[in-house]
Amino acid sequence: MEIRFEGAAVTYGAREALSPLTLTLTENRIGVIGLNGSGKTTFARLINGLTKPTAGRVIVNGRDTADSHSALPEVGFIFQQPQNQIILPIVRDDIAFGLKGRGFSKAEIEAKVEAALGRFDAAHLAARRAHELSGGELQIAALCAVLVTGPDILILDEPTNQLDLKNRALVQKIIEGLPENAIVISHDLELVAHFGRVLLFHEGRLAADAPAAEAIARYREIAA
Amino acid sequence: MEIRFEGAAVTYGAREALSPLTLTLTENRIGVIGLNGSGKTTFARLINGLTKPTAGRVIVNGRDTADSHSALPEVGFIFQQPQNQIILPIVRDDIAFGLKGRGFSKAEIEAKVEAALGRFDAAHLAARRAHELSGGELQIAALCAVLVTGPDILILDEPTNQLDLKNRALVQKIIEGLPENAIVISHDLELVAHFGRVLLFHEGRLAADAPAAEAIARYREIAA
Amino acid sequence: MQSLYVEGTSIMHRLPARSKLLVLAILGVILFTTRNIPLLSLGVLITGAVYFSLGLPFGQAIARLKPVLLTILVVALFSLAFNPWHGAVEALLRLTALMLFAAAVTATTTIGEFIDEITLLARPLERAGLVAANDVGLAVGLVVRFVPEILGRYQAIKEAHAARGIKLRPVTVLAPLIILTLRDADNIAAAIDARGVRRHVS
Amino acid sequence: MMSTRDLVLSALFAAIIVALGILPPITLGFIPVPITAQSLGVMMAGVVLGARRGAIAVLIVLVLVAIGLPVLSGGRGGLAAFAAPTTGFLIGWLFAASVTGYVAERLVRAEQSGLVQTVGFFLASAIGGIIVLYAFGIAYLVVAAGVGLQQAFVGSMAFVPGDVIKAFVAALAGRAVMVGYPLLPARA
Ligand SMILES: Nc1ncnc2c1ncn2[C@@H]1O[C@H](COP(=O)(O)OP(=O)(O)OP(=O)(O)O)[C@@H](O)[C@H]1O
Ligand SMILES: Nc1ncnc2c1ncn2[C@@H]1O[C@H](COP(=O)(O)OP(=O)(O)OP(=O)(O)O)[C@@H](O)[C@H]1O
Ligand SMILES: O=C(O)CCCC[C@@H]1SC[C@@H]2NC(=O)N[C@@H]21
Ligand SMILES: [Mg+2]
Ligand SMILES: [Mg+2]
Repeated sequence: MEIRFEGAAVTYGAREALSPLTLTLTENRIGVIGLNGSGKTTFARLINGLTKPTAGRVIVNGRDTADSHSALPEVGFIFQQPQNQIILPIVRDDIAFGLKGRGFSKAEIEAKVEAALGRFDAAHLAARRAHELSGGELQIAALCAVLVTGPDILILDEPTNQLDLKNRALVQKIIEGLPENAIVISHDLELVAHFGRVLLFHEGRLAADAPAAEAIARYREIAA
Repeated sequence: MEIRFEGAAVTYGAREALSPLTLTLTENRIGVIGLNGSGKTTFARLINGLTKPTAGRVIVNGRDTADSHSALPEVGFIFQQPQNQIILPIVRDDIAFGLKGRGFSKAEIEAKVEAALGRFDAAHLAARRAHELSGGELQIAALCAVLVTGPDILILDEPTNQLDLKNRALVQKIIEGLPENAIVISHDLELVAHFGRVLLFHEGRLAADAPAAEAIARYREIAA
Repeated sequence: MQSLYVEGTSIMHRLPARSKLLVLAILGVILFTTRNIPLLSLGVLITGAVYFSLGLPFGQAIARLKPVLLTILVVALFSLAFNPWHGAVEALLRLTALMLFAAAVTATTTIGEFIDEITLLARPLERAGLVAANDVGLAVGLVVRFVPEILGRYQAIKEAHAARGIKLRPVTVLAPLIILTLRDADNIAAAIDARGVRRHVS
Repeated sequence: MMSTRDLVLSALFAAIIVALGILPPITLGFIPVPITAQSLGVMMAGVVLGARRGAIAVLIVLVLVAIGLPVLSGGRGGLAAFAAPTTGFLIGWLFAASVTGYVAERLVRAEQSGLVQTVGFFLASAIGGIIVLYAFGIAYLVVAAGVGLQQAFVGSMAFVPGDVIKAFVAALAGRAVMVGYPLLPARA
């Protein structure tokens, strides 16, 4: 993967959510940290094209995100509130939904859904109602629904929210095992503590771009 | 305060959310920890009478919670999702709302609202729209709305969810400073790490009732 | 919807909500019982003067009225097509005056005040054993509070479609929207009970 | 007395009906009543909440209209809405939600197949949201607004295609909610 920010910025009315940013991301694991409202989610949305920059450009694998009307298919996104991301009521149907209209046969779709759930030993979730799942199960369902479409890059916005120690560990293990490129946004600093590259945002600006230990130390200073 | 569980249990259909529990709580600070779905929220809802035990009794300050149709006025509750707890759009109106119909004059209500906000140096929030508040501000607004009615016991269900380091520290400081009795449910173990008494739930049963260090150690074993 | 209130200190702002609602109701009756065009024109002039003196920037004041004005125009045009011309003029003036005053009332009354008035108005119904007056106020407050929330949720669901490359269709938007709303309702109901807002009722 | 949960359910569904008013009304030249997405919300209230809570949801919307809040499509509201050519339809919403809910409660059961449930919800929406609703709307146009019976009836037929689509959408949404959040068994 190659993500290039070329002076990309986002302003909402008079408020600058993200100041002009220039950087290139190629690492397989990237962490993003910062205070509430510092611009983390805005940054992530620029990468998959959900938000278009109001100045500058964002180039993902050679393509300008502004050229596409919708979000980029090669970037999967797990939202800060995964319950908002589930569209169909039953887990299996929801995972299959992203594959509809792409020329797959019914059998192919079923096989892909099964494979996606299988990656996380989660076949037992297939027939469950999405809204009854526990927090950890919900994260897994959301992950399957995104991974089944075969994205190159995965963005996870606070994936351990509301999870207990056990589910947290599970999600952490899953993230570590993903062959896909992953960008992880989190207030849960342990989750990114081993990453070679962590971006710290502060008031819409990049305040650190460094190995985890350094970025986290800087974050603690800011938060103090 | 004195909260007595006398063989209190909760079953939903065939599923036992809380197995018969007998214990007495009198400490000023009590922590509650455990895996997702272990029964923490169910336990808390028994205390303020939102959920009635399907067996046994829960006695709060000498009164059986089953004797009252609704929740107990002396127990305030900050929910896991505080945005759902704010009922009116403007913070000031929302705080005043809990006082309506209790025979206070308009001036008395205004004074009480101001005093509640004043406790947290949050007078500037009075005229703000609730849905525009940051996570930390939202917690404060929810706290004011509950404290204004003068509860004896305060229950906080995961109060540091989604908060950054700074807001987390703020909420922690606020909890520490509360003169009210407080029962704190949290996956964020640091929040209860100094409490003299921490309850650990596991699969609907009390798995530990001990000083924080011991209960947390036991929790880590269970989660491993 | 909640953005309709504008802070200010005009006479309308200082008037109690009750008087404003009362005038609005009386105005509605007068406007619909008269067919006198000069009188109706006077009504438009007065209500227009009230509305445009609230301290709202002119552009914004007009922008708020636009959708309603369009509907009124169409109603008048329809009336013109099938009735004598003065019927159309009457309809136009009548609806415009009412709209102007209603807009002035909503712009100067907070939701809290509305709820208090509604609760009071519902008292007789309560005495008749029909509803709890506080519930009426509470219901009104809940709607006003949650309309923006629902629109925000629609936005989130739309984005979830985009992020997964799925086409928006009414059912795939409405079903999750309703399910999430129902689930919130359970939490909100618990929060209301816990705060004792309906304690005196049950 | 109504449970807090039912009160909140009705209020939040009222909010959904109001939110549907964001879609602009389409006004036809030959009948002084607009096409609006809000009547879809009325059908869904009946299908999802049942007769009683569905009707209360609509009642809450009508209260909001009455106190002058701009909750009808195109930002309209106020007592004027109760003295307009559309008033019959507006009042009819109450009975539409109630009848839709009543029929849905009779026709649809949890153990039925998806197709049967969907058809049941469709029939409920069509009976409540079209037949009953139009009866109120047309009667008022004729009696109170002085529109000729034939003109009112023929004019109203312009709504039929849109309203059949709405009934279909309401049926699919109702079925999806039944699968994902079965509320009907818990009807109060
Ligand atoms: N659609 C929008 N309109 C206006 N302002 C917005 C919008 N989206 C975000 N903002 C503002 O932009 C800033 C950055 O928001 P962003 O969501 O990127 O923060 P964040 O770092 O993800 O915060 P958190 O940790 O709370 O999730 C905030 O001040 C926010 O209020
Ligand atoms: N209304 C209900 N109907 C059926 N089951 C329920 C209900 N409420 C809770 N449960 C079940 O009871 C068990 C305990 O739930 P509870 O909410 O108390 O867990 P918790 O410890 O608070 O979990 P978390 O950490 O995820 O908040 C869970 O298995 C849950 O699914
Ligand atoms: O907004 C209003 O003032 C009420 C409009 C009522 C419109 C009726 S509802 C049934 C029929 N189908 C439509 O699309 N419009 C009419
Ligand atoms: Mg964010
Ligand atoms: Mg819980």
